[in-house]
Amino acid sequence: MSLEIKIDDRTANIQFLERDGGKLKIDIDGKKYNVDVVMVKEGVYSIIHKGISYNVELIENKNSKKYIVNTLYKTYDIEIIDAESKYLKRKKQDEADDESIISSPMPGKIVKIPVKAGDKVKAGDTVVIVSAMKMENEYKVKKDRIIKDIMVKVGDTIDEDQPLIIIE
Amino acid sequence: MSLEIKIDDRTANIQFLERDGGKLKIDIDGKKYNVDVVMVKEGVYSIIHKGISYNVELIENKNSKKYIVNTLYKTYDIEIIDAESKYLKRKKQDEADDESIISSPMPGKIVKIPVKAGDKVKAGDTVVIVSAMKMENEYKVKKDRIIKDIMVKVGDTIDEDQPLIIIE
Amino acid sequence: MIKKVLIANRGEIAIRVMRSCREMGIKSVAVYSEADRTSMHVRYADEAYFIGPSPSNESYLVIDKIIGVAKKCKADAIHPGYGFLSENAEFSERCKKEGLIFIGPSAYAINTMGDKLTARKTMIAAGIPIIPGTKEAIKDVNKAVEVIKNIGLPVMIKASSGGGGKGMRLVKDEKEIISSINAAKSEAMTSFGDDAVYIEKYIESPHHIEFQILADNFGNTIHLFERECSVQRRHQKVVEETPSPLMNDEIREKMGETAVAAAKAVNYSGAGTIEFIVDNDLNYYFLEMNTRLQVEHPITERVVGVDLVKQQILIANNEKLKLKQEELKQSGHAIEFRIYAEDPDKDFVPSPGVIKNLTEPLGTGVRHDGYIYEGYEIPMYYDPLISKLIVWGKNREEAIKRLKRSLYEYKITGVKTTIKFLERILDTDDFKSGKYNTHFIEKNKNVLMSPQKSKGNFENIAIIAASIDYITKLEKLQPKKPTQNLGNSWKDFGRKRSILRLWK
Amino acid sequence: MIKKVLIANRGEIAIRVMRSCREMGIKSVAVYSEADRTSMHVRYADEAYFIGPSPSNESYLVIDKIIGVAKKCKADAIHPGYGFLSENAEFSERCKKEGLIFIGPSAYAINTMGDKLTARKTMIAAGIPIIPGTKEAIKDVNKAVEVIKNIGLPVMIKASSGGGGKGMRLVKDEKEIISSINAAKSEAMTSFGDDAVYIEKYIESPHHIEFQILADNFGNTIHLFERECSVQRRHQKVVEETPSPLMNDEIREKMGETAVAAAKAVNYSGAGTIEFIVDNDLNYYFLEMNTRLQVEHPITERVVGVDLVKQQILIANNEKLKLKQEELKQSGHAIEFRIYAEDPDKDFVPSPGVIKNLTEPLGTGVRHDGYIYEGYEIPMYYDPLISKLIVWGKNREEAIKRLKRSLYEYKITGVKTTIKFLERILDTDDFKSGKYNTHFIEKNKNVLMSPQKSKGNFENIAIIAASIDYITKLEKLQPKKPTQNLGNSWKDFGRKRSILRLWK
Repeated sequence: MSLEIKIDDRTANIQFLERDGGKLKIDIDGKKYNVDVVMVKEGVYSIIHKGISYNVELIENKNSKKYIVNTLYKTYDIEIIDAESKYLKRKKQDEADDESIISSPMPGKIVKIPVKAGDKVKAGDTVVIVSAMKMENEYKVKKDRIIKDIMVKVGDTIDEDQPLIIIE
Repeated sequence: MSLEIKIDDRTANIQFLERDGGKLKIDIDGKKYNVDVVMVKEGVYSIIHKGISYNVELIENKNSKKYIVNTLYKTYDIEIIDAESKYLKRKKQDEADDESIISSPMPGKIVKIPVKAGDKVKAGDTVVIVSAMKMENEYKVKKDRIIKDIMVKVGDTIDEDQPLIIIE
Repeated sequence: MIKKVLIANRGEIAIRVMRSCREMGIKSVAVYSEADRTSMHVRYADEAYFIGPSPSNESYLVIDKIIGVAKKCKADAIHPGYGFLSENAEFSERCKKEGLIFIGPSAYAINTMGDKLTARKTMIAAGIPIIPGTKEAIKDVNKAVEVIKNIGLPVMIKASSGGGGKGMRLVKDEKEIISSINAAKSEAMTSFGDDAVYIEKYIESPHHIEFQILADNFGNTIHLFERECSVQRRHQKVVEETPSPLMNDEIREKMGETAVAAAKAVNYSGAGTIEFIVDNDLNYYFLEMNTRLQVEHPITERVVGVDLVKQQILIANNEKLKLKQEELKQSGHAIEFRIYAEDPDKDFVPSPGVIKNLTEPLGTGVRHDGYIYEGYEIPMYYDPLISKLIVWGKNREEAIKRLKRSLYEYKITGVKTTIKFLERILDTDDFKSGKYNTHFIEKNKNVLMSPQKSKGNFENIAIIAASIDYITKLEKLQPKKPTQNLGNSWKDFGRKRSILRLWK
Repeated sequence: MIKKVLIANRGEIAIRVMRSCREMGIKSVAVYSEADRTSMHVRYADEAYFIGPSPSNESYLVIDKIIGVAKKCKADAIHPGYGFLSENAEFSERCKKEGLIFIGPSAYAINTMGDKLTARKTMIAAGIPIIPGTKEAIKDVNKAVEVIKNIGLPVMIKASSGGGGKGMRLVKDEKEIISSINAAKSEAMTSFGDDAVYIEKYIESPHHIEFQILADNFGNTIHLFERECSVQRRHQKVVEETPSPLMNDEIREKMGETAVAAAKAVNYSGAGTIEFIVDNDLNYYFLEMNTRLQVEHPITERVVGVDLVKQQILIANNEKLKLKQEELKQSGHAIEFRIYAEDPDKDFVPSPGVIKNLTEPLGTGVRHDGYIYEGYEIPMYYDPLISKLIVWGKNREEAIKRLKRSLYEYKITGVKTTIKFLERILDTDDFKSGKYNTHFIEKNKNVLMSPQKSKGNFENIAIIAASIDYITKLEKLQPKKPTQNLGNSWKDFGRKRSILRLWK
């Protein structure tokens, strides 16, 4: 069994060679690992490799093929790449050429929308201001654009990644 | 909507009168309760009743209609009684008249089985000794019985409620 | 005696106060906004009442609502915690009018200390040292030169309408005075349309050191020594410790006496904090007074051995202070780290969310004051402070090592936190040697802000964990081997003696 | 300096030791049995090695396996914790032979103190008071009368082959001596087929008080004051506190000196404990020495401010003690409660199982040394100790109130625990007043063992929680309203701002 994994900017090839209970032989980009893996609770793994005890905590992202992975020193963004995700990725990229969606990476409240549908905005212009945890975050456009649609109104409570403004 | 609930030795009749979000009006044995209920995490409820803040933690037993419920002062055994459980209860009682199963309420290891199939044992005789957490527990028969079958052997690791010995 | 206290706050401080109430046999009453129904302070309290929508100006800041609940539930007193209504003179006054005990100072003390200019005047009158300078605009340049010579160089020329570093000039040399004033004036005019500038002594290596005060209603005022709070990011304290590595016994005693005098100058009652700016030569100047419990009060509690919240309640109950200045002493060393739900790799953007896994630091010398729990969602409406990690050591060195150990143990998934950032503070030479001032974070920015380097095998270990999780879930979705159990549910966990068998 | 320590233990004590190692910059190595793969000590350690099947006599007690791992991973030293191999002279000797540092005393000290008769003789030789009596069988009744008169009444006549109270006679009156000896002899003959009896001074109101000792390899021996351990159930300590409510400064100093002398009598090195029996008149007698770290060591750490594990490691590293007897003092009051996974309502039957929800006590003055986590399964193979709750207060009264508060916030579901039983101890007059001895639990049995009464509405609140949980799950199983979300998953929780909507 093999997998392709995107970790930050690197893409790694994983091959599962042997399995015996929690003891695994795995090949990562040609390097072989003999590890003892156990899920101690939901989302928390204990991994022993060459006697070293590692703790790894992971959170599945909305898309079940994306993970945020915490290790002792660093947090990684990991994506499992299989045929389906390759297809979706291509599809999404095609769409991105036609229209863009402005959204907030965290839940919050709409404080201000200084534009309206049909407006022509310049690169760097703020199109929406979202407040979260006592801080206000301004979302700007990177290029000259036209506001196609505004999906929210001032005062709305929004989820993370919820489409706020569609630009052309 | 109404329910019958067995709590320790008491059987209570529950009626759900009104529902508005987490705010409920419930009738328990004729007494009305206006409560604000929220599940703060799996198995943990916060209940506010007349301003008093209660914390209740519960664990579903194997049978999904049985609960162990922890409140501040006491732990309760609760069973939800519906048509299905009433039927099962009757059926189990019928079977219990024919044969009995000796089992341990906690996981452990079989230390000794001082009887064999076919033995006639007297009330109070020990039929199996199970060790768990450095302690040995002797399981005895309450009446004069005949050992019908022994399902385990010395040294076996057992689960809770696993049938160990069948008696007649 | 006070029998029931309403805590007009949320988060860790609400629980902190409730803990002391519980130890005193006092009932605690929580109030909560819509976003806080599942918050720990609601679960911890004896009673809990809803006070409105999530934004604090519709709930925690609405005096009428708080007073209404207090009267309805027959509370004797209100503890405001810190933030929210804690330094609101109107609230203090209103409580008094309604026959409720406000656990804090009088409106007079809050007002006097709350207004910078009034505070400055009151302190001058009481003989408390303040940062030398003129608060009035300079009109006559020659007179300015004279003032500056009196204050002593270096000084800072600041625009009266100023901000953001515009219209500011640092003067180190006598020869530069006139040219600097003119330059500042001209820049101030351009920037703010107003050329008024004033003079303030420039503190080259400023330390932020504060003294904890307790005062009863009978004129007894004591201090519980200092807290060093110079590690600040955007004027927000990040680390606090006591004793201050800068201090010696002589200056400690002197500053303590000054702090007591400052509190007495406003007839202070309750727990309060006198903040000083201290330079490397141990010259100190009154900065402001916080007329409430501080976030960082636990380090004082640990080193002096006094429960400050209990003292607040006893004072509010009109009891005389039993603590005597001469009996108090500092024992060992305590450091507090504030843990925020912020992403240090992304300019500290707040990171609200659901806590998935939580492992709190424990063991000898560790106190952890938090309010989150596994499954709790940190709401987006309030301060992103998750918890305060307070460690004690026999000396500063042991405290630092213990802090490092505690941060190692402290694991949170689901939100980003400042834990990694704090670990990097502990690795700087400036912090380890105790030789730091308020420029610390700016000075060490490169080290503190650099993203963590991956060490050894961690990247591949992360890959292993994610791929195994993925494959395990994939196999669960394909019920081709229905008897094969992947051990994910509680029950299966138990059956398998906690060893997860990924494959047969 | 020691760079890597193997901890030959599990549970809370393994983590306790690793914490100090981490603070000292020493790598820690865990060993684990089959049942312990998911145990916290394996996760906490820098390295972890498997040593065999779950039963401890096939893993944690197998000297060869432990030594094998230590050599393989190149550990410098082994810390045995308490229990398991901690008082095994052979293990201490074996480490020495293999060139490994055993963090504990020499085989000589362990052997001498481990054998009751040898210990007794050694202590007599060193002038340490022991419980007066004869360990030899009485042959001549007249001589026995003489011996008893020497010891002083009351005495206990005990069968040499005895046990379980058979062949025992308490003698309070001189006139009863001969008849009691004869009665005891006759009963001993009937019960054990051996009429040999011996005499021991009867301590009417016995207190179990122990002194903490630290000794280096250079003859420096100090004590860190006492621990009161009289609250025992079946000779198992349940509660420990320091200072002892029974003690005064004079007797404390005297006993401390005796404890130091006792340790010196066996050339002791490392941390150890001298246990005494003390009567109400403060007469004290050597009982035994524990040649290892005690379960209850944290209360001493808290009140004296010394990390005992660090001291153990420094001593093992052949360093001189830096602590001076005259500089040590007790500050405040600390109490430890041991929390077991046992069901106090069912005669303390062990209760292994999976921890479902866990809320640990935190806040000022609270230390919690445990090893469990949500999702962890407590295995059935080992001691059911879950954790130790250690609280500190400025005085005994504050410590007791803080303990009560801590027990209130300590919540575990999934296993039965002794928390409720411990709460009842705090409610007894004997404990509150500090006037208790080793008969405490027996004396207060009725109160301590009575099942908790339900108060107020709790029963109906429990009913409400269970019925709502049941109905919510029922509705989830019936997909008639597919758009209706019951908010059980993490994501939905977030969406709904943490408010569970049970029905529309």
